Amino acid sequence: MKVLYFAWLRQRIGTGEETLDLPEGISNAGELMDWLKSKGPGYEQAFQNADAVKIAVNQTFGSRETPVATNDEVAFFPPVTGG
Amino acid sequence: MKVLYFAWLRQRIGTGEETLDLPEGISNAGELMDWLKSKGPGYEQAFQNADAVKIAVNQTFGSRETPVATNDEVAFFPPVTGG
Amino acid sequence: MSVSVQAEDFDVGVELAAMTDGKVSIGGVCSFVGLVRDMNDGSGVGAMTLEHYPGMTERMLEEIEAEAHRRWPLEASRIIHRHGRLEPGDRIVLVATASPHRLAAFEACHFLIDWLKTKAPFWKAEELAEGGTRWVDARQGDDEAAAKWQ
Amino acid sequence: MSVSVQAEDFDVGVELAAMTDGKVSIGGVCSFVGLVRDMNDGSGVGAMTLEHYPGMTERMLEEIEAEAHRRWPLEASRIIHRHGRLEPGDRIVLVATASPHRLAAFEACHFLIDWLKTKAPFWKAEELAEGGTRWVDARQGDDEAAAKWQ
Repeated sequence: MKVLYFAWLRQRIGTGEETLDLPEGISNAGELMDWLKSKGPGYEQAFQNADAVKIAVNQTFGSRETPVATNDEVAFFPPVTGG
Repeated sequence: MKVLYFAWLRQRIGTGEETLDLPEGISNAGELMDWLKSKGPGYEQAFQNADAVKIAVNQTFGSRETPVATNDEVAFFPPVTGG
Repeated sequence: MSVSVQAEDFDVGVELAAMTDGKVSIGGVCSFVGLVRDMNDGSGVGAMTLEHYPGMTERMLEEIEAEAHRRWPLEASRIIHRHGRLEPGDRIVLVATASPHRLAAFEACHFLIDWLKTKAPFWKAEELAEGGTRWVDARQGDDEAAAKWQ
Repeated sequence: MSVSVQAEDFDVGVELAAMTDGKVSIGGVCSFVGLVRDMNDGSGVGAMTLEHYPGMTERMLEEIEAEAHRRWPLEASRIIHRHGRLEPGDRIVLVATASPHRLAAFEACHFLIDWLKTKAPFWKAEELAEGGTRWVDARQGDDEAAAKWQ
């Protein structure tokens, strides 16, 4: 599974991309986020306000309930500010 | 007094501009239009549907009631179609 | 604020860049370019000639532009309207507005073209495919569009 | 329909001309160009860096553009969004629409920029005048503007 972080999530976690084995018992993006939060202080800080974190699964906007599987690309980022 | 005609009024009257002495007893643009209408068949045709004729006095939109005087520039034209 | 009435074509990129040059408080520039269409009211159109009222045209465009600046917080604006003979695909008109805020830029730009359509003294004569010319009729839809901004 | 995500600047005149080239049924082209402002939320901004999500960005811009074509009778459209470091006055984004009818061109163009602002994965980091950088907060007004088109 490829996990991507953008903007201040990337900065707090200290990387923009990592490859992980899908942890046991995790079936959706919300569970993945909760699991990531326990990986270290940077992750904890990045995900502390879960409401401010947007989720995309395979480059499509999703939610905590969106299913995730081994070969998915999951991204976490703040609300967008382009344009 | 300078009188200007545009678009199909110009074509029907056969000129785009003429200089006239303000005819006696004429004090507004509507009276001028009625007087011009009697000047010949081209004028009559141009002014036959008075509702379709717009009026400008000194380059400002007016109406039949707008006063006209000796040194004014009075223009008659159809509804505009630019842009 | 700047108004031009000219026979020559214009370069939209150059015009928009000139509007914003050196100004750093502009968030957005909205523009509308009107083009000659090949069809109008169902008849094929070869080309058209735009007649106008020199003097009054510039005056009305300046009034319309000033009204836009009264209504919206604009940093700059530009109006160019061509006259003379134009062919299908040719540019006829440019209206452009620059504002700190995009909604103001959009509304003011839309206002400029809607009012110009009913208040600037231009008249189009179309060359018909079957020969001859025809003065274009004013469109009721244009009056309604302009009336929205009263 | 055409989407570009690039570091390079663009020439609005060239882009708009390419959209309409050879098409004679277009009555109007509406465009919006977003620029870097020197002020945002009251702090002076020196420059900014735009980060984005390569792959998803293009995909979202294409979806937004396709939605505009479903809703309005468009003959052509164009979206260009820059990324990387930009300075005050620099162009950030171009959205443009071409339609036989000017109201459709205006509405579709406005729709494109409103949806892009809330759906395209870009993030701005401002360089502050006092040093350091700050991630720009999403604006509630942008959400409201996008919601109007739901």
